Amino acid sequence: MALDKNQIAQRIAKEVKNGYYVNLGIGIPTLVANFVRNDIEVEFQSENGILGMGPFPYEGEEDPDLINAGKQTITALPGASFFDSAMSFSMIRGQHVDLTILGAMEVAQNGDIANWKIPGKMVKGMGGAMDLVASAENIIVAMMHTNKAGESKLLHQCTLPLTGVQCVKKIVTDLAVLEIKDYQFYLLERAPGVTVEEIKAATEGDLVVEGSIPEMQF
Amino acid sequence: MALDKNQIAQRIAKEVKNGYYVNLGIGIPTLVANFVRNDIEVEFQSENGILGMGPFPYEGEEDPDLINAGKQTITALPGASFFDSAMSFSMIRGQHVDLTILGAMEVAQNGDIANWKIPGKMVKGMGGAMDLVASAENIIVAMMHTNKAGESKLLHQCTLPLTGVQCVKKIVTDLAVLEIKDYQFYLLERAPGVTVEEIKAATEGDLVVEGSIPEMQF
Amino acid sequence: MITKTVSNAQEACHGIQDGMTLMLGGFGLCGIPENCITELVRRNIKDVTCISNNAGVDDFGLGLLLQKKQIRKMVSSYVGENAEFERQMLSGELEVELIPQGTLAQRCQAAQSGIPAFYTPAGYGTEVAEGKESREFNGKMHVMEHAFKADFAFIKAWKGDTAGNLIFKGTARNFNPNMCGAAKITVVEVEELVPTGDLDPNEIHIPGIFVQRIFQGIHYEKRIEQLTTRKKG
Amino acid sequence: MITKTVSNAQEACHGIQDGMTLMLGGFGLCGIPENCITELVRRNIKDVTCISNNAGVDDFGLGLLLQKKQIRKMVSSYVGENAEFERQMLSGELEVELIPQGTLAQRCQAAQSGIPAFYTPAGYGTEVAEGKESREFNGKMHVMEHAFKADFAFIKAWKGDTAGNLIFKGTARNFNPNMCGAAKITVVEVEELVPTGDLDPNEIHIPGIFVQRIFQGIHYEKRIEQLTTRKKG
Repeated sequence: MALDKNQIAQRIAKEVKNGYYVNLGIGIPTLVANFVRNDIEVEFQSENGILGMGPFPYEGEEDPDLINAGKQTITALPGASFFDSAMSFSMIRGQHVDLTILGAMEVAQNGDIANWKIPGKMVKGMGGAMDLVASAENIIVAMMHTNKAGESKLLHQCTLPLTGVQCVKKIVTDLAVLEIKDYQFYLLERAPGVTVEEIKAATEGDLVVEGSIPEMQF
Repeated sequence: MALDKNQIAQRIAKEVKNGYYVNLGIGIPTLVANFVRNDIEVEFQSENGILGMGPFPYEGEEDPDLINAGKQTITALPGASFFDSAMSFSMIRGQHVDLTILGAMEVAQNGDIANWKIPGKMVKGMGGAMDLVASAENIIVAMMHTNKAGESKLLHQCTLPLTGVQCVKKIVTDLAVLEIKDYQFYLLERAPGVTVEEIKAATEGDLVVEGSIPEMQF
Repeated sequence: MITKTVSNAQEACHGIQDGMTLMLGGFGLCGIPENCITELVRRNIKDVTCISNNAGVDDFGLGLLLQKKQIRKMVSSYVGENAEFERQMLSGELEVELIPQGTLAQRCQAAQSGIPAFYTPAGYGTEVAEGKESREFNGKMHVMEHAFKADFAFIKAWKGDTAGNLIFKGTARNFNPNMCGAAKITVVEVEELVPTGDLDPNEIHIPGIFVQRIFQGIHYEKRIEQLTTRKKG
Repeated sequence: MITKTVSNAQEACHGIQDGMTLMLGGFGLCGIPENCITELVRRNIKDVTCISNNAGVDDFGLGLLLQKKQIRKMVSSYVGENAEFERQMLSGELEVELIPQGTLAQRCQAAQSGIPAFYTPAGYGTEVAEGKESREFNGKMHVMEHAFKADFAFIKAWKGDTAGNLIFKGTARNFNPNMCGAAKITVVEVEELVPTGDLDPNEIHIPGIFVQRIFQGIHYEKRIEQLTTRKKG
């Protein structure tokens, strides 16, 4: 069975280690916060200017001056800090953020990523994604393995305008956990009940399958 | 009569206009604050991180965490602000400071200034002076017309390592007020009782004297 | 102290002209200069270039200027919440320069700081680096980016004093401090204008030297773009 | 929150080695990391390069390391208050790189921010620009300067919490915030270490993400370099 978005988030949460500062992109990445073990110390950074982001506020307690990068009302945990945009990107560009989790429209087997523009159709903009992928040493892409038309999003080469070059190292999709190494996708884990053949069929880029591939553990 | 240091400062104080943010160097420039008219609004910036610098503290009220760039204990006026060194030089490099007053060992008739090093003898460093002279649009040099050996400090060309190139526009010495224009020193005012001939004799660089030169007014 | 107060948005916008380049603080609708935007609409200033992280929503924030077609060009990092924006852009009525958010912030900061250019890895190898110099530092490619040049910066702060000292609140801070002093004239509207001396000098986010005009704003709507809450218990 | 506390200067300096490059906050003797300097003397770390605006005085601050000849090279903007320093420099025992103060601050800030290089007009046409690239922007010449690379940054803050969030006091702030996160390991000593949650998130000067180790300092002398006062009345 392919994972749902919450299960993708749950699997990614296992990659979040004690002491990590984490930047979560919009969409599936945002859900990761719900699944992080609460016996480890982790802080979430949102690039609009908060470190120590907490959960959504209780009804009626929302503050228009307190939002995340997705423009959602949030709360600040004890020990949080607010700062300006330049300082926020000092954290990101200066590699002080330990883990970046973001969505993608396409990932290529050389680590290229595209997620900000479909020429002639959609131009929302890159937001902070270009800064994040250019600087982060530890990037996990969270996405569905194929697009709505059923086409693979793991490609030999990106077809959409790039967000960053040769930067993605790890991908968690609804079907698999994959690593990018030596310009290839390495299959690390299968979603429970999903076969290697199914993953191969859904992957346009070169997929390396070494030995038996375990099912994901949650 | 040549001016004393306080009189030089007093004459320079007349150049401080309403609404000016002013950076004062160590030495004579520091004295300028004592002579600024109190019916105009002026704020003093010290590059170690204060805007709205006040007078020395009363005895017993000094705070080791509150000093100026000359490492003297000072006070903060109501409306003052503290900031870090990078922001301080944002003010300076970004040309937000309206007037810079500093001392010099030598000034050349092209506006070059030297004030930080005597090779083999003295190497205190440039502190913030190189940033100040490179960025300030309005620089006044406060200095004695000649050095202790009686040699002119207003030269065809600086002999000491430069602090900045072609940046000085105005000079107030114990003998005269001068402007630098078209690579020459223009004599604007004489110290009371000092003759044009005396100023000529004390000036190594090209000195332009047009018409009758008035005595300074205080 | 040097007094920076003006009476209202109308006075604060004195001198603004068609074709100028404007910076506007805010992230989404959070921390935007509501009073100044209203005044820009009222004046019907045309053909402006707006440097702002986002473009508001259809009927609020910079969306109000877009509706009236006052904007010639937007320089932003993300414009996803605005249908009219997307329509004008795709039809070619509106010129748009999309740049990475960190680069946007740093180009403001560089303008404030008198740094004409700097290098960042953001965007290298992508279309935002096209036509820009690139260069290797520490084994990694970087793009040269320039300080912005703007005529007016419109800033929203929480508290300010008559000398122009500013304190921001929460994530309404965002680009606002970086844009102060990054344009020829910096105009600030505040929720609370206090007498000089009321703010602790140690808690000031932006010293008054970066501000030319400050006024007490009125009628803040502070619209929430995405209301997300959880239930108690 | 992520806990950054260590017990004392000894623990905070773990891993420091001969030959390393150290950043030290402070302006004159104001805002210097007294406890860490004492520990560096005690450990007798040798051949270090110190990036610090000043070099202390003969018997306090970095002057203590100079006395014991622990410093191989100083990178500073002003060193005028230290006779032993001048002696070692003129005799060639000590290597000294004097750079403009604003450039020093910005090179720290650039390191914190992941900006490998930037342009400044400071020093153009002088000996500090020798061997450096220069370039014209807006009709004015500028010098290219690089981000510092350092192993440890030693920071003095006023208040800090266990998550590493920092607040500085008065002009003891100076270079300290710009050096946080500008070295591989940032060590902070504070006058008052408080529990996480005690500092207002809006008043924090430096968020904990830029800090690796924080401890409660002891026995602050806070020596005044130039006591200047006026009489009452």
